[in-house]
Amino acid sequence: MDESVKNPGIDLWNAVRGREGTETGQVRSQVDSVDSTTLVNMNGQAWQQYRMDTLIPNAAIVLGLVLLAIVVFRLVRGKIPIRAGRSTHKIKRFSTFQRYVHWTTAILFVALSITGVVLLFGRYVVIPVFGAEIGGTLTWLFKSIHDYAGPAFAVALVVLVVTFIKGNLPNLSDLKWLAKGGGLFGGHASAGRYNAGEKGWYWTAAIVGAFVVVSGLVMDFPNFGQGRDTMTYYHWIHSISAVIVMAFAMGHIYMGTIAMEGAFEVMQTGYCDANWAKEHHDEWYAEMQQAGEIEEGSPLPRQVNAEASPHPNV
Amino acid sequence: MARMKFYCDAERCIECNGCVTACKNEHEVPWGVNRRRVVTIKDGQPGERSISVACMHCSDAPCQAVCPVDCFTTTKDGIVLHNKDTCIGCGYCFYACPFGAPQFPSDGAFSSRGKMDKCTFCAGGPEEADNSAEEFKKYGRNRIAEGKLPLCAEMCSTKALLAGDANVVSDIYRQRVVNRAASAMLGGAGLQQTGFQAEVTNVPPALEGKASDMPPTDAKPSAPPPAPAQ
Amino acid sequence: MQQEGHTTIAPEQQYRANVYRLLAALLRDVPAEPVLAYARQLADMSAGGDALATALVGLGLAARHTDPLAIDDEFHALFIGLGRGEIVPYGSWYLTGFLMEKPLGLLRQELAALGFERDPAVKEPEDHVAALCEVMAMLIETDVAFARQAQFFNQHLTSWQERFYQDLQQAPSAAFYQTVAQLGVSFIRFEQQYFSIQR
Amino acid sequence: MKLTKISGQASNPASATPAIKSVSRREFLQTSSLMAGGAVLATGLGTGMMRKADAADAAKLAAGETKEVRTICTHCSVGCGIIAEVQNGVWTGQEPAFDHPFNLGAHCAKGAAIREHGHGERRIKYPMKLVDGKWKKLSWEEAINEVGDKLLQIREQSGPDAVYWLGSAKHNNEQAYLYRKMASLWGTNNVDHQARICHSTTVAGVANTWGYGAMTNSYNDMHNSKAIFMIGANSAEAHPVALQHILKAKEENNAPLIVVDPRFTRTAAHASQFVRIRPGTDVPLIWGMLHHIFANGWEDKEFIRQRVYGMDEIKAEVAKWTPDEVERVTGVPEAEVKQAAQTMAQYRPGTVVWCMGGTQHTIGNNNTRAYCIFQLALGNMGVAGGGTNIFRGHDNVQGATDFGVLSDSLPGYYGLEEGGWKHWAKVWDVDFEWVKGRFEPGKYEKGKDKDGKEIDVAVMNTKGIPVSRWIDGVLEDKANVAQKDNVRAMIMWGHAPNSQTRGQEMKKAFEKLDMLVIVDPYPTVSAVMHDRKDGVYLLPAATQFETSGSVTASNRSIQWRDKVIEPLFESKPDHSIMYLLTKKLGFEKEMFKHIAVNGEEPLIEDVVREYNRGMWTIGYTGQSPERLKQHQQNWGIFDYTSLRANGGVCDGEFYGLPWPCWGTAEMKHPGTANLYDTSMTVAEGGLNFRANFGVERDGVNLLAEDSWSKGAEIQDGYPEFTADLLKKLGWWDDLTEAEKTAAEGKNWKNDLSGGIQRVAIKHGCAPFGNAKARAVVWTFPDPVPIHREPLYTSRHDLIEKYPTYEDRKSFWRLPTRYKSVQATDHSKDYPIILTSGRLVEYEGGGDETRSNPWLAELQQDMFVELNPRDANNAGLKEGDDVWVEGPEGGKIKVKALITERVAAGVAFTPFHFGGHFQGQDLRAKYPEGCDPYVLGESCNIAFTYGYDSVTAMQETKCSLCRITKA
Ligand SMILES: Nc1nc2c(c(=O)[nH]1)N[C@H]1C(S)=C(S)[C@@H](COP(=O)(O)OP(=O)(O)OC[C@H]3O[C@@H](n4cnc5c(=O)[nH]c(N)nc54)[C@H](O)[C@@H]3O)O[C@H]1N2
Ligand SMILES: Nc1nc2c(c(=O)[nH]1)N[C@H]1C(S)=C(S)[C@@H](COP(=O)(O)OP(=O)(O)OC[C@H]3O[C@@H](n4cnc5c(=O)[nH]c(N)nc54)[C@H](O)[C@@H]3O)O[C@H]1N2
Ligand code: HEM
Ligand code: HEM
Ligand code: SF4
Ligand code: SF4
Ligand code: SF4
Ligand code: SF4
Ligand code: SF4
Ligand SMILES: [Mo]
Repeated sequence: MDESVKNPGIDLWNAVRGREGTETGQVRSQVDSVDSTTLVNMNGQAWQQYRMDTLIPNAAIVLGLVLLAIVVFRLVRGKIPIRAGRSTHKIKRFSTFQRYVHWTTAILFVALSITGVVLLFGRYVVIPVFGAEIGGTLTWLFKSIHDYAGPAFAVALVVLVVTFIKGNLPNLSDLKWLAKGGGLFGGHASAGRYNAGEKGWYWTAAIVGAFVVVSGLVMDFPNFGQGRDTMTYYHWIHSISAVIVMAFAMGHIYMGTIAMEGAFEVMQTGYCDANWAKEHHDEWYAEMQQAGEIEEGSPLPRQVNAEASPHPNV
Repeated sequence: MARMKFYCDAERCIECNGCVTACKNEHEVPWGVNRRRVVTIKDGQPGERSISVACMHCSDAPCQAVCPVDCFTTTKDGIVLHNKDTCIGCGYCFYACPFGAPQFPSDGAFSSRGKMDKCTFCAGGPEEADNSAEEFKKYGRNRIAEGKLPLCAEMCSTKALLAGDANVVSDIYRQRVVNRAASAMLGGAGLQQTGFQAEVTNVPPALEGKASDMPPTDAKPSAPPPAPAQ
Repeated sequence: MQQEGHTTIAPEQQYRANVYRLLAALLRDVPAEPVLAYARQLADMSAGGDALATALVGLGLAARHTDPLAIDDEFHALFIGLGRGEIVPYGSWYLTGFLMEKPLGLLRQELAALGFERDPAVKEPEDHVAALCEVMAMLIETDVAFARQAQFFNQHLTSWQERFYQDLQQAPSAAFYQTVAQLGVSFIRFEQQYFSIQR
Repeated sequence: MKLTKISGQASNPASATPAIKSVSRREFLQTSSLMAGGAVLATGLGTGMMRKADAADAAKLAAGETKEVRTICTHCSVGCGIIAEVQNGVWTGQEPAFDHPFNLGAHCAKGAAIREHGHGERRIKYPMKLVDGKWKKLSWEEAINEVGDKLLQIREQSGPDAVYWLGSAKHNNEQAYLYRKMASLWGTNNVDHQARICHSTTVAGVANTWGYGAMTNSYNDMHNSKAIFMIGANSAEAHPVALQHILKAKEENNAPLIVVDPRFTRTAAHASQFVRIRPGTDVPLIWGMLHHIFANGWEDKEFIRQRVYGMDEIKAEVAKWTPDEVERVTGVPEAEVKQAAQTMAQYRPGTVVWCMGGTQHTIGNNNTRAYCIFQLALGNMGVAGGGTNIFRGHDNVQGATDFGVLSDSLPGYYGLEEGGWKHWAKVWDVDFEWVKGRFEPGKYEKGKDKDGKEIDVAVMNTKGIPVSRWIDGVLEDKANVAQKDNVRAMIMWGHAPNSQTRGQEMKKAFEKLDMLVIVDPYPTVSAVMHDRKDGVYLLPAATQFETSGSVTASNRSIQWRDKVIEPLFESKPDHSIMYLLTKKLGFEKEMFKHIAVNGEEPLIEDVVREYNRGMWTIGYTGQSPERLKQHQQNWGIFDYTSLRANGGVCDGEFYGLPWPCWGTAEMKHPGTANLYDTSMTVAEGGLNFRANFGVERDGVNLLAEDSWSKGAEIQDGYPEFTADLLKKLGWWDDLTEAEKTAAEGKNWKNDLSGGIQRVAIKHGCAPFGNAKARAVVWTFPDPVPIHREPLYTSRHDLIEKYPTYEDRKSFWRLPTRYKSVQATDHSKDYPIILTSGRLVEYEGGGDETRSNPWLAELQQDMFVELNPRDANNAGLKEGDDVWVEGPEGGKIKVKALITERVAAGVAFTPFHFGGHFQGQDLRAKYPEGCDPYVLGESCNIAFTYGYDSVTAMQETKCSLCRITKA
C-alpha cells in the first residue's frame, strides 16, 4: 500500500479548521440554531484561556491587591477624623432625590458585584463549601440576581450620572489636588464640591460602568440570535471593565464608609457637617458660605439609629 | 480501559439527519434542542461534505474547565456528563466548547436559558444510573448501562457515524481509508462537474486532461473489469 | 355505570371517593343530567370557608345557573375539539409533551397490578384525568391501604393534575368548567395534604 | 407555526404543600369541608372508563415487561427493518435491527423518528364532517351511513364511474388487494394510486421491454456492482439507506459512481463523476453515451444477439445523436458524455439506477426504455451487480402496483381484458356476469380487435381515469369525458392532493364535487385547500403500525409487519373500514366470501391466502402467511449481499421471497433475487427474459437464441407455458390428476392449481417462456424511444426538431393536449426551468412527516433553490420571500435558498409542503389540533399541464417559472 495515500478526511478537516486556505464554501445545517453551521468554534479555546488563565487569576490579584491596599492604608493612616471636630452647622449637600438615586445604584452595584464575584470565583469556594447541589442552587440564585439586577442597574447608572454631573466636571484645581495626592503629602489639598478623587470615581463609574452595562445587556439578552463570538467578545469587555469598576468601587466604598468621619452621613442624610466640608471641600464650602447655604442646627449624630432613619429601606 | 469516542466519516455521511432524529427519538429532547446536528460544507459544490457533530466527550473538556459550578464529570469510559441540578444555565460551556455541543432549552430575556442539555453519549446522567423516569426526563435514556451504544451511531444510515471504544472506531475507519486509497489509485476518484447551465449551453468548460484521468479507452469492452481492491 | 366491591368504609372516606367520582363524571364525557343534578345540590352545602368548600359550593351554583346545552358545547370545545380540544386531559402529555408515552406504560402496569382495566368500549388511554379519578375512587372504596393509595396518587396524579386544572381554568372556552377546575385544584391540594399526614 | 421550546423544569406544586403534623388523617378529614358537603357527597356516581379487571387479564398485563415487535418502516421502498419496544401497549422505544438484511439497523431521519407515530398527536381522532364550514364529530356508524347513502345515490344518478376510488401505496398488500377488489365489485376502473405519478412510466417501459415492471436486482446486490450509474435519482435523500450499499461498492469494489442530474444533489456529492443535464433531456444523454459505445464497439454483441430484439433500430436513432447535437440539447460536453460511457463500458457489471428524474415527463416511458436499452447494450442484465435498480417510491408502492390499484389493471397485471376479469372472478368465487353487471352497461370507447376492426369496448374493459387527471374527470365538460357523467365523489384513501399538479384547478375540482371522503390518519391538505362548507368527511385510518400485514420492498421482497400498537383513538385499520363500507354498500358477502371477518376486521392471513390463489403472473403465490412470518422472525439469517439464507429454517431461500416466488407455497420456491439471471436454475431463483410479445415479428424471432437459464431442458428460446405446450412436450403426465383437471385448457397464468408452473420449473424452464427483451416497443407511440421537448420548454427553438405529440381526443377517458400547449413560447416570460423533488425529512404530500415534530423541526420553511446568478439578476437574497409563478398562473410564496446546487436558469422546489395556498395560510381551516407543525406552499400549485404519452404520468420535473421578490 502506498504510504503517501492521505486520509480522505484531511481536506475536510483542514477546511473545517480554516487552515491551508481550503474553502469551506457555503455551509449549511438543517438544525437551525445559534451557530449551528459553525463546525469548530475557533474562539472557544482562546476564550477559555482568557477566562481561566487570565481573567480569574488577574481579577483575584487586582481585587486582592486593592483590598490589601485599603487595609494597609487603614493601618497606616487610620480613620480620617474631622480635625476641627463637629460643628453646629450643616450644609445641604445632596437632595433627597440624589440620595435615592445614589443608594439605589449602590445597592444594585453591590448586589451585582457580589453575584458577579460568585460567578467568577464561586467554583473554588461555593461548590467546595456547600457541595454541588446546594452550591449550584445558590449560584443559580446569585446568577439570577445578577441577571435581573443588571438591567435595573443600567437604568440607575444613567440617572445617577445625569444627577451627579454638576460639580463633577474636571477643573484646574483637580490637578493640584492630585499633585498633593489628595492631601496625603504636600499639605492640604483644596477641592471644590467634589475633589479629583471623587470625580475620578464618578467618571470611572460613568465610563467603565457604561462598558459594563452595555456588554452586560448584550449577554443578558441572548434572544437576539447573538453568536458565541459576539457573546465571548462582550464577556471579555464585561469582565475586564467589571473588575476595574469593582476595584475603584472598593476605594469609593471604603472612603464613603469607615475611612472618613462624617462622610457616610452625608449620603445618609443629605447634610454635611460644616467643618467636614471646610476640611475636605474648602472651595465648595466657601461658595456655600457666600450663598448663605450653611444652616444652623444641632451637630449631627455620629451614627443614625436605623429605626430612626428617615429612609429605613436604604 | 475503554475510551468512548465518536467519529463521523465525512466520505460516507450523506446528511440524512437520521442521527439527529434518532437522538430526539431516544431521549425525547424538546423542539429547539439538538444534541446532534449535521453540518455541510461547500454545499452544492464539488467537494461538498457533511459531518455529524455532537459532544465529542473531550479529554480535558473545555466545558468542564469553564463551568462556574463545576457540574461536569468524566466517567471512567471518558464520557463527559453534566449535572442538571447544579447547572445554572450561564452558557459558558457553550462558549468554550469547540463543537457547539451544549444546548439550551430557551434563550429568553434575562439570560434565562434553562438547564444546559447536551449529548450524554447515551449514558444518562452523572448520578447513579437507575434508568428512572426522573433520570430519563433530565438526561434521556441510559443505553450504556443497558450495554448498548449511542443510538445515533447505531442507526446511522450509511454507517458513517461510528461510536464506541476509540480503538475499535479507529480500526474500522482505518480499514475504510485503506479501501478508498486503493480505489483512488485505481482511477475511480476525482469528481468532475460540468454540464448544463441555462445561458451557456454551447460553451464547453475546459476539460482538457480530465478525461485522461480515466483508464485508457482502448481496453477491450468485453474484458472483465479490473479486480476490485479488497 | 357500576358501583361495586363496596366494603363498608368510614363516611369521610366515602366523601373523598365521591369527590373523585364527581370529578370523573364531569370530565370523562358531557355530564349527563343526573351528574348535573348531583352537582346542583352542592350549592346548598353550608360553606366552610376554605378553598375546597368554596369550590364545591361554586360548582353547585354554576351547575344551577348554567344551561346544560351550554355545558355540552363547552365540553366539546374544551376536550373534544376535533383533533383535540383546548385542553389535553392526558397525563403523558403533561409529563412528556407527547401523548401515549412512557408514563402511560407505567400507569398501565400499575393498574394491572392493582387489578383495574379500561372498559373495552373506551378508546381514550388510561392516563385520562377522569380515568385516574375513577381509579382513586375505587381504591378508596375498596379500602386499599393508605400507603398504596398515596403511592398511586403521588405517582400518577399529583405530578400533573394541578397543572391540568390550572390550564382548564384558563382555557378560552371554560365557563362552567372553571368551577370544575377550581374544585379540581382545591381537591388535589386537599388530597396532597391528606396524604402528607403521617398518622 | 413554530413550537416554542419547552423550558427546563416544571415546577413541582406538590412540594408547596406543607405537611400537617398536628392532626391525624382521620381528624383532618372529619374537620374538613368534605363533611359539610356530607349529605350530597354521601351518595356516589358510578365509573365509566375504568373497571375491575378479570383476574386472568390482570395477570397477563401485570407482567408488564417490554415486548420487541418487528415491523418495517412505512416511509420508503428500501424497507428498513424496525424493532419497536412496546410496554403495556405503549410504544416506548426503538432499537436498531442490526441483523436486518436491508439496513443493518440503519435509518434515515424518517425511519429514526418512526416511533413518533405511536403518539398520534396530530392525527384525526374521530370521524368528522364539515358542516357549514365547521368540523363536527360523528360516530363511525353515522359516518359510514352518510357516506354510503351518498355513494349509492350518486351511483343511482350517474353510474358507478362517478365515484373515484383513490387508493394508496401506504396500504399493505392485503389492503391494497382488497381495495382493488372493492372498486371492482363496486363496478369501476376509476381507481388508482400513487404509482401513477411515481413509476408508472417505469412499469410500462420496463415491463414492455423484458417482461416485469420492477427493480430487477436489489439494493444489496449493488455490493457486486463494478460501476453505478444513477440518473434522475437523488437517493441520498430519497432512499438514504441505499447509499449504505452504494458506498460499500464504491469503497470496496472501486466502483465509479456516476450521477446524472440537473442538480448537484447530496448524492452527487459522493459521485466520482457528476453530469449536469438540462431537465427533460435524458434520452439524448443516453443516446449520446450509446453513440460512443457503438462507435467504439463497446457493446456486448453476443448478449444482444442472444437476448435482445431491435437493437439495430436503436442504433439508427442513436446515430443521429452526434456529440454536438447531444451537447446542444442536453448542455453536456462531449468529453463528459464520453467519459461516462467509457466508464460504464469499462466497469462491468454496472448497474443503472433511476427514479423520478426519468419517469415524471411527458416522455417518461421513452426515458425508462432508453435506460433499459443502455443496460441491454452493455449486456448488464441478468447478472449480479448489474440490472436496472429502479428505486421505487413509497414503502408499498411496489405491492400496491402489483395488486393492481390502478385504473388499467387488475391485481397481478392481469389487465382489464375479459380473460383477466374471468380469472379474478374465479379466484374471488363470484359470478363473472354479476361482476360485469356491477359496471355501467353502456360503452365509452372504441377499440380495435385482433384484425384491426373497430369494436365497442365494454366499460369493464376500459381504462379508468388516472389519478393525475382526476381533476379533469370532475371539471372537464361532460361531453368530452368518455364516461356517463363527471366524477362526483372523490375518495382519497391514503393519498395527499398536493402531490398532483395544477393546484388552482384542483381547488375548483374539490369545490365542484358532491362529496369528498378522506380516509387517512391525517386530515391532509384535502381537508383544507378548498372553500367547501360541507360534504367533506374525515375518517380516521390507523397506520400500518396499528395493524399487521405484508409489504413489498423495492426489490420485490415481501416483508411481514407485526402489529406494534392498537389503533389509536377511534381510528380503524383500512381493511376494517373497507368491510364497514362494503357492508353498507351491500357487497360485503361477495367481497369477503373466503375471508374470515372477526367482528368488523377481515383476517389478514386469509387475504394473503386468497391472493396466493390468483397472483400467478408475477409469482405472489408461493408466499404464504406462514412463510412470510418465518422470514420475518429469522431475518437475521439472510446474507447481506445475496439475501440468501445459508442454512437454518429458510435454507436457500431469498429474504422476503422476492417475487416471482413460483407455484404454491408447498413448492418452496426460494423467490427470485435478481430477475432474468440465467446462471441459476429457475428452481433456485434463476430466470430469463419473458415471452410476452409473441414469438415472431415481421419474420424476426422474438424468442431467445442460444440462451436459456441454467438447467433448462429446452435449450433455446421457448414461448410461455400452456396446457397444450405441456402436452406437446410430453410433460403433461407430470401433473397430478387434480392438477390436470384444473390445468386443462389453461396456461401458466390462470391455472389455479399451479401445476403448469410446477412442471415447467421441474424441467428447468421459466413458466413465462424464454424470449428476447425488446428494444423496440412497437405498441407504444414512440416504438424507438426518441427525444421530445417538454410542453413548457425553455428551448422553444428545439421544438421544430423535437416536437411533442399531437393532441388526443380521448386518452384515459379524457381529451389530452400536447402540441396545442407546446405551441406557445413561454420561455421569455417564464425564463427559469422549474423542477421538483424530495427532502430527506419529509415524504410525499408530507402531512404525516410534517406532523412529526422530530422531523418538522429540521425543515420549517418551504423554499426554492436558485442559482446565485439568477438570484443576483432578480435582486434576491437568501431567505427573501419570493413568488414562484408558473405559466398557467399558479403561484406560490416561498423562501429563496441561493445555492449552486442548481444551475443558472434552473430552480428546484421540494413538493412536500402544503397548507398554504398562493400566499394564504390555511392553518385555521384544519380541525383543531390536527394541523401539521409545519405548513407551506405546495409547489404543485405552480406545476403545469403535461402527461406521459402512455401512462398519463404527470410532468413534475420540468416546467417553467418566473421568480420575483414578494
Ligand atoms: N425523504 C423522502 N424519501 C422518499 C420520498 C419522499 O417523499 N421523501 N418519496 C419516495 C417516493 S414516492 C419516490 S418515487 C422516491 C423518488 O426518489 P427520487 O426520484 O430519487 O427523488 P426526486 O427528488 O423526486 O428526484 C430525483 C432527482 O431527479 C432530478 N431531476 C429533475 N429533473 C430531471 C430530469 O429531467 N432528468 C434527470 N435525469 N433528473 C432530473 C432532480 O433534480 C432530483 O435530484 O423517493 C422515495 N423516498
Ligand atoms: N412536484 C412534484 N410532485 C410530485 C412528485 C415530485 O417529485 N414532484 N412526486 C410524485 C410521487 S413519486 C409520488 S409517489 C407522490 C406522493 O404523494 P402522495 O402519495 O400524495 O403523498 P403522501 O403524503 O405520501 O400520501 C400518503 C398518504 O397516506 C396516508 N397514510 C399513511 N399510512 C396510511 C395508512 O395506513 N392508511 C391510510 N389510509 N392512509 C395512510 C398519509 O397520511 C398520507 O396522507 O407525489 C407525486 N408528486
Ligand atoms: C457594575 C456592575 C457589574 C459587575 C461588577 C459585574 C460583574 C460581573 C462578573 C464578575 C461576571 C462574571 C464573569 C465571569 O464569571 O467570567 C459577570 C457576568 C455577567 N454579568 Fe455582570 N457585572 C455588572 C453589571 C452587569 C450588568 C449591568 C449586566 C446586565 C445588564 C450584567 C450582566 C452579566 C451577565 C449576563 C453575565 C454573564 C453571566 C450570566 O449569564 O449571568 N452585569 N458580571
Ligand atoms: C455601598 C456602596 C457605597 C457607599 C457606602 C457610598 C458612599 C458614598 C458617600 C458617602 C458619598 C458622599 C461623598 C461625598 O459627599 O462627597 C458618595 C457619593 C457618591 N457616590 Fe457613592 N457609595 C457607594 C456606592 C456607589 C456606587 C456603586 C456608585 C456609582 C456607580 C456611587 C457613586 C457615587 C457618586 C456619583 C457620588 C457623588 C460624588 C461623586 O460624584 O463622586 N457610589 N457615595
Ligand atoms: S461539551 Fe464540548 S467541550 Fe465539553 S466535552 Fe463535549 S465537546 Fe468537549
Ligand atoms: S451552563 Fe451549566 S453546565 Fe454550562 S457552564 Fe454554565 S453552569 Fe456549567
Ligand atoms: S450519543 Fe446519544 S445523546 Fe449523544 S447525540 Fe447520540 S443519541 Fe444523542
Ligand atoms: S445518520 Fe449518518 S449519514 Fe445520516 S447524517 Fe447522520 S452521520 Fe450522516
Ligand atoms: S425512509 Fe426508507 S431509508 Fe429511511 S428508514 Fe425508512 S425505509 Fe429506510
Ligand atoms: Mo413516488
